[in-house]
Amino acid sequence: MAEHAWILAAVPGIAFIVMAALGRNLPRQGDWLAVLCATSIFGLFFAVLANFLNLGGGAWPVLNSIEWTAIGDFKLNMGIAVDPITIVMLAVITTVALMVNIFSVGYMKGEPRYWWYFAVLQLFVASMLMLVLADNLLLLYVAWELVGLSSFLLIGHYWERRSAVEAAKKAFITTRVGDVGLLIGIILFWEATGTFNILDIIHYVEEGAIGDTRLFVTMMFILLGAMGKSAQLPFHVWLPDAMEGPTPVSALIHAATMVVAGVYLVARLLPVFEAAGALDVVLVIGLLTALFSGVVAFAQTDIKKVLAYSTVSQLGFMFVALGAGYASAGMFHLFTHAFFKALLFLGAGSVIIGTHHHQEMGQLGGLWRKMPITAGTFLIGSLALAGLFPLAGFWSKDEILHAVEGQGTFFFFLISIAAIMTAFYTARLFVRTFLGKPQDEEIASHTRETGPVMTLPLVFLAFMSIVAGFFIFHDFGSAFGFPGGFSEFVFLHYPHAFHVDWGLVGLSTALFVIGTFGGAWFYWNGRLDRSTVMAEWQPKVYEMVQRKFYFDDLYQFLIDRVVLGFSYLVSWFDRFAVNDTGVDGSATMTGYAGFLLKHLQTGRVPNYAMAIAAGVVALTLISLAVGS
Amino acid sequence: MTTEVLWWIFAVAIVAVSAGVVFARTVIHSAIFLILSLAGVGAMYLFLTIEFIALVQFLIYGGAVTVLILLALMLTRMGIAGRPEPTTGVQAPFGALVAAGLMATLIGVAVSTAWPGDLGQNAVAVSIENIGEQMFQNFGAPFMITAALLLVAFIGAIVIARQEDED
Amino acid sequence: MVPMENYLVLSGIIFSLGVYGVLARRNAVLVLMSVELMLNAVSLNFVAFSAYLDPDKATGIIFAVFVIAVAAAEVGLALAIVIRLFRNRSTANVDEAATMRW
Amino acid sequence: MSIWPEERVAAADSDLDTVDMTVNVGPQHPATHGVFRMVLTVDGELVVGCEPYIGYLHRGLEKLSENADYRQAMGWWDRTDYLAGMCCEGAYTMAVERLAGIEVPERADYIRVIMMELSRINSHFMFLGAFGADVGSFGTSFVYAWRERERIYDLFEEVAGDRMFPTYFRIGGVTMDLPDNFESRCRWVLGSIKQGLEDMDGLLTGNEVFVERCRGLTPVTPEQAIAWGFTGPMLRATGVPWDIRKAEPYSVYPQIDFEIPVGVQGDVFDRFHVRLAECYQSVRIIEQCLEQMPEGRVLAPKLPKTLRINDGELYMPTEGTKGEYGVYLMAQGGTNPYRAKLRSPSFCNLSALTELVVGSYVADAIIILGSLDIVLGEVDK
Amino acid sequence: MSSEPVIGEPEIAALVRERLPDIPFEASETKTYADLRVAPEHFLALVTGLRDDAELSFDLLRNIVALDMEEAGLEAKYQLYSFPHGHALQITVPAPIPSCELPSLTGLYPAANWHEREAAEMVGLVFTGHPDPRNLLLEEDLRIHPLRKAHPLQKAEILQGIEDGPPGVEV
Amino acid sequence: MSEFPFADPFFGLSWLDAIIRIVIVVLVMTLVVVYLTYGERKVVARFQMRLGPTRTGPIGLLQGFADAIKLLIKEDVRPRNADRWVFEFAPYLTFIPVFLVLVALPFAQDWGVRNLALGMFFVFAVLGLNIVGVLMAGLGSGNKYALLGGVRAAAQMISYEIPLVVALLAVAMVAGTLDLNAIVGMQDSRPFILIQPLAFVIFFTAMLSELHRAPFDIPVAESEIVGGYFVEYSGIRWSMFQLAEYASLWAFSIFGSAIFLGGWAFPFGEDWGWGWQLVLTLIKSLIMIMLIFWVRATLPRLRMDQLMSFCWKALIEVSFALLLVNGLFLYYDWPEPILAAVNWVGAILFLGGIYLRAARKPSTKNLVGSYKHAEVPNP
Repeated sequence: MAEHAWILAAVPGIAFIVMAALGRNLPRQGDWLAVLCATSIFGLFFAVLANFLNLGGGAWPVLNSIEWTAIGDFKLNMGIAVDPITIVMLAVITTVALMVNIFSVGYMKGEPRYWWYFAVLQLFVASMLMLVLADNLLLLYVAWELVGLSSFLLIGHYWERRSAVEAAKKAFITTRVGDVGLLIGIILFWEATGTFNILDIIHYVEEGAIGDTRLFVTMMFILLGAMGKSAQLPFHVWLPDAMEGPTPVSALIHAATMVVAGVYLVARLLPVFEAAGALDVVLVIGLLTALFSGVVAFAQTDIKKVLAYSTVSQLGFMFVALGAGYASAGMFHLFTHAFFKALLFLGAGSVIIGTHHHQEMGQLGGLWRKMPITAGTFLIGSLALAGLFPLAGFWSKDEILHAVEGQGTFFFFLISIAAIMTAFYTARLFVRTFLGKPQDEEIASHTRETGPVMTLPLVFLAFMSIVAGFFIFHDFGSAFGFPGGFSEFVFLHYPHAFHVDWGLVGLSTALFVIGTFGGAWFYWNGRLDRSTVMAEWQPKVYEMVQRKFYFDDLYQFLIDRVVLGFSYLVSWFDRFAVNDTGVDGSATMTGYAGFLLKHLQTGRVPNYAMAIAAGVVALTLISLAVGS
Repeated sequence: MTTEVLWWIFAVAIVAVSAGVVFARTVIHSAIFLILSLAGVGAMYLFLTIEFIALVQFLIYGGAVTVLILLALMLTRMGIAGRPEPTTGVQAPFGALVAAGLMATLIGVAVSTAWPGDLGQNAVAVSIENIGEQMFQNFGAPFMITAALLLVAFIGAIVIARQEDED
Repeated sequence: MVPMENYLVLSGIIFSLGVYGVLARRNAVLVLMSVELMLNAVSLNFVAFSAYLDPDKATGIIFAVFVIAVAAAEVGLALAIVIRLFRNRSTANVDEAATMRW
Repeated sequence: MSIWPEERVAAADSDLDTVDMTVNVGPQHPATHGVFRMVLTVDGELVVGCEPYIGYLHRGLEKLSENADYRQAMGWWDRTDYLAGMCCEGAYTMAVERLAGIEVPERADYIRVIMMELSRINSHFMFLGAFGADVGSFGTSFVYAWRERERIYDLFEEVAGDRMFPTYFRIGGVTMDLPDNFESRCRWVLGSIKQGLEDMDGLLTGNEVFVERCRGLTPVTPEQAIAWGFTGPMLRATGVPWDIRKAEPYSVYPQIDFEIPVGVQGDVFDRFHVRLAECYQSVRIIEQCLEQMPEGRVLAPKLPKTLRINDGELYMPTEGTKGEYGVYLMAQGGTNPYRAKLRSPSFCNLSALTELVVGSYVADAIIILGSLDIVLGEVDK
Repeated sequence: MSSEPVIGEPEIAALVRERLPDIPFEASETKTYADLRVAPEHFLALVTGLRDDAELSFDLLRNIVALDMEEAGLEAKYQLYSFPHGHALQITVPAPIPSCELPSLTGLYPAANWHEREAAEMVGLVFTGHPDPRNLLLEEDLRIHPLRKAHPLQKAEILQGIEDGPPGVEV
Repeated sequence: MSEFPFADPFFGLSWLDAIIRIVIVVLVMTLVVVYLTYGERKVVARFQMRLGPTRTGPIGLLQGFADAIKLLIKEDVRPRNADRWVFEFAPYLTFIPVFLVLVALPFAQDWGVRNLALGMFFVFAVLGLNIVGVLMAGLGSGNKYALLGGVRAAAQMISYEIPLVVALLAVAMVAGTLDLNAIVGMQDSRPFILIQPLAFVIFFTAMLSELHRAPFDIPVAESEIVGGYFVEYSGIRWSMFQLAEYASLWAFSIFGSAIFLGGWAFPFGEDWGWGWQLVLTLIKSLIMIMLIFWVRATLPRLRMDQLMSFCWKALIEVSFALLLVNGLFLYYDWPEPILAAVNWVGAILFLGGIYLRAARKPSTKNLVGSYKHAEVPNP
């Protein structure tokens, strides 16, 4: 089955075609088809997993490739490669996709273009699966762009709203900048090695087939793509805006799967990064991103925005782990993060539905009475995100701390700060949303717990958020098919047996306690006097944070001033140098010539054909004469 | 010997009917001469011992292309009640000149060139398996592109020939 | 035996006749038929080359197949254009179709 | 443009355009059932115009009747609807009798009804067979129909001495009494007719292709049908249960129990099917007549040697095979009518041909023409 | 003994007079139906009333008879029938001399089209407002009116281009 | 088992051998056509409870010859409007392709005029040319009925060629060859109709259309366009059209029986020699012909648009689906019984779909039931 894992991608692909063609006319607009599709790939994943594990260590990675086309000597192979990283990604994608599909049935009920939403969701799942299954960079790039497309379509799902349109465009264009880098990187690879196959490329690089400088440049381009997709500084701006899309989409695409594509790409090419000496760049970028977005998350008032910045921050954590050379730590955080962040997003979606589309924290509060299941699961997710022992987030964050430990105290200190911030804003989010008194009685009175179709996925994901961390343990992991625990399973080449470092556990618990209690103290019971301390004390700083360190304004400024200024220069040159002297002069010439030549322009095809034929005869005769 | 005689008969006939295509007075006669010319070229492929191409020629040209032409003539009723139009354009003499020049050039080139690899022996039969292998292996991409081209042409023809709503 | 030059000369004559038809005739369908004649001459040439010079690779034959396929596509489109022309102008005279739109 | 009727749209716009072309259907054409001509203007296969031309069989019935004795004229009248001569004779004789006030013996009335209904069956069989051929069946339905018609004609020959134009009715009764074995012969023929109807039903009505061709073709609403002057099966196919035998009854029809078959939507299939069903009703009528028929005279006594009618006029409608067969007579003394006028149902039904045909396909135009069931002798008088 | 047919209702004339009091007509009876004799100028109003009045609603035009009454000029008789009420009547309209013009009923009854064409060619009535006043049964360029009393039963075969004038006027 | 006497080239002269074979086939074909016309009249007459021809010879056996003689001595009329050469050559161009088809047909084991490796392809290619003659007749007659008939014939034949070819290609894929003799040889244990019934249904339908046979006889519709493209022909030229029609009927039947019914192959493997093979070919083709006659005597004619949409909306899709299914089976080398089962299911679904469409309509019974019986004329 593992060698036929392409079926996983084919099923939602077919579902997309069917739903795009018939969706409107299917009973219930085809949502059952979407859920059926998600369920079947969820089931098929276990078939793949079982088969993959049966094959044992020696046969990894499982390859299946066909010759797609051959043009001369160049043979283009398309195929899939299934190795432990892929399996992890598959697990995340299929699980979260199933949950999100089920959740969406409740969330999107009665929304416009219901069928189209589900159709594009299937397209996304299909392309994401293709992305992680691809054994070559070309196919990966195709899937990369396809996930971008589906992300664009889903962010802009409510295209009647101008903000949604803007957000979709922003996401598309911003990631496109990175994608161009990725494409250039792929082409550079191909030029150097003559293949798109990832394993071959790694093989070539390990043999030193590419020069150092060139390799570094190539890897920078690849990293650009990864940063764009994973919303790393300075490409992070699109991800918060992408919250304009339906919330389940945010959970699936902008928290669990698509945004981690960059992490996946870096992890996949980690040997190459290592060989290129580019890991430090990754580390620094990740750290900056984690810190920066953690700070920004303090000042956000929209639930989804907070979660979005939190996602950016956690992606930074993953990059940090990768930059430290510990791919397993990064992948493990990816794995756990997918569950609890999807849980949080879906919980936010549940809140939005339950409160009839209110998502500003200032208007909420005290929801735990009204929505106990949502609140409970949200609490679990929050604690997992903040890193409470022994929830999933704790173990993966622990791994990252452990990884950074080797990189120097400074980095360790910074990442600890970031961890504290995580706990802080998580606590703030939970407290302001669920605890205390309702800020707006009107909204509170209408709030209802959502139905089982939405709460059941929450419960499942909450369960996963609790247990996902245990996969790191040898016994637990092997019981669930990850022999040797998560780290050993994911990276055979970097065996990193997990052991509990009690000092680190203590530190990390301390970080959790500081952050959580800090957040809770500030915001407990809606006491905004404490929370506004910062704003009163340093309004400039607060504004800076709230304005997201002026990144959007910076970009706007760049476009307004630099680009337009340059354009002005160019236009001046065009007007005076090109237009007046060059164009007008030549136009006069051309006009005169046209006046002379217009008699040849009869508009009759036979005349032209005659000219062509006569020309051919003349040229042939000339060439014969010259040739002989 | 028989083959050569037959070949010459066919060659003269093809030239005659091809001339008929361009010189015939009515379009329908031209179309029928075209069928004969195409069939003659098909026979030439038989002389070259390549039945496959000959059959493709019959099937596509004889069965589809000329039928399309005749159908278009019927639909537009050009051959029956169309307005009498001058059949030959004003540039006929120049055209004749150019065509004659072209013919002379082509014949000259064909005869005078020493073709590399021409062993001076009879044409060799090409097996259909060979053609199939070549077509689907070495010419896979052109094959696919041709398929796409046919589809696009099909759709385009429908779109163009469709009557517009405001008509 | 028939030497290859015979085929080449024959195809040259057919081709030139087709050129004459394209240049001299006014009826659009007739022009189209002349183009068909030219394409035929070309594919005859291809096949003759293939049979005499390179029988193993069959490249010319493949090209002839492509020429036939493209000719079929072209005829379909061109006839659609002719029908369109005839409908709008009630003529199939290429000399009168001197503007791109009407 | 579909074999599935619900998808079918007469989408003339999307077809390839052609030059409009006129096609002469008739005067000599297999589908016109006589000398009728319609000029179809076709756009490809689509009929965009239709101009019917009649009069090829015009024989001046009315002028001839004005110049002939009341009795002499009968020979002309049974040549109008020549597929059902008895019905025409019946209409004419009853009109003259009503005008002159002549009483007809009851037995003669029963004989007339039997003959008229046999004629009706005969005419409807002609329609069923020819309609099958119009739709494209290779003569099978035609031959089926012909077998039964042959038997009816044989019966007519035995009764009246002639097959098609018997001139059997007389003003005041019928020429002569029925032959001795008539009842058994007639019952045998009726059995054969029922079998023939079953055969026809099995061959055509249940046939997928036939239904596909006829169902939903030019449905006519009752309002349209009345406005166009449709009567008879054409009107009944639209769902109006109107039959002169019931509405303005004449002869012995009030004593006979029968029903009026009607269609649903007035399309071609309904017209076909109404006629098929009417044959069963006619058989029923004949069977009742055979049972109820009294003995007695067949010709009124004391008829004048020369029939003179002093004054008066009347319009006498009867249910002909194609619809309302009305006879208008005006007498102003003398042995000849001053004015005789035939209201022929085929003529009225045919007058709506253009409206029915335009917008359909050539093949359908033929079927629609066939479904009108015209008889040119009646159209042209 | 055959049953006496129950067609024709003499009281229909009274009903018409009650429903359409403004229109003058003479009522009489034929052997079957009531006959309303109306002047040409009231003819169209009468027919419109007969068709549109709810109590009358004569929706079927059965027949048109055109007569040549010799000295009295041409007449047209219209037989109407009402589906909703099952009653029928006849209208007689004398055509004015010498124009012989009557209003066409094609606007009210589409079925009148061919009846009027036939009446026009056979007797020589002129229906004003008829959409298609060509010959129907006779040849298109024939302008004779065979059902005129003056028209002989037999005549020389060459009939092309011959025209009959108004009644009572020698050709 | 005796060898057929002409199995080897005659006197070693291949062209003489070909001529002799073709003469034999053409003579047989002429005789067959004469008796097919007679047979059709007889068979259809029995369907219609008539006797058919009885007077000419014993039970009318010489009727065909009488007709032929009558046609030969009839005046050959050419309308003034007709385009002379087109009009006169059209019958030959309809006839020649049919004639050429006979070259490739297998009449007995390894015995036809020529045993072509591309036999099936040859048949398609040559049959495609058949349309040209029809179109020429339609265009050249200078008659509007003929023109309409020609347009109808061209549209119909071009359209139906696609499902015909595709369905046969599906069978050829299963057979793995285009050689008709080899295809027949494979069917000594089971005819292909058992494993490719859907292809047979499509082939038979498309064949009726290509032959202009009821219910697809639209181009020659007697009651609409008075015979269509050959309305202006008379005498010998008309008989050429008839000859072509019946010869192609026969050729198609042999072709179809070779592909689906196993041609000369004996059903249970035991072969009784070439003489019986000829008889078997004849019997199997007669089965097909009888089916065609039966359909013609029973079914009315479809309308042009119904015909076209049946082709483009039903037959072509089904035939391509069949091609796809066969390809899948061959690619994955799944066993033949499953392929046969899938095909049977497909054929039953296809025919059942048509049947259900008929059943979906208001049936006769329903219509009778919905009649309103009114005593009072009060709608």
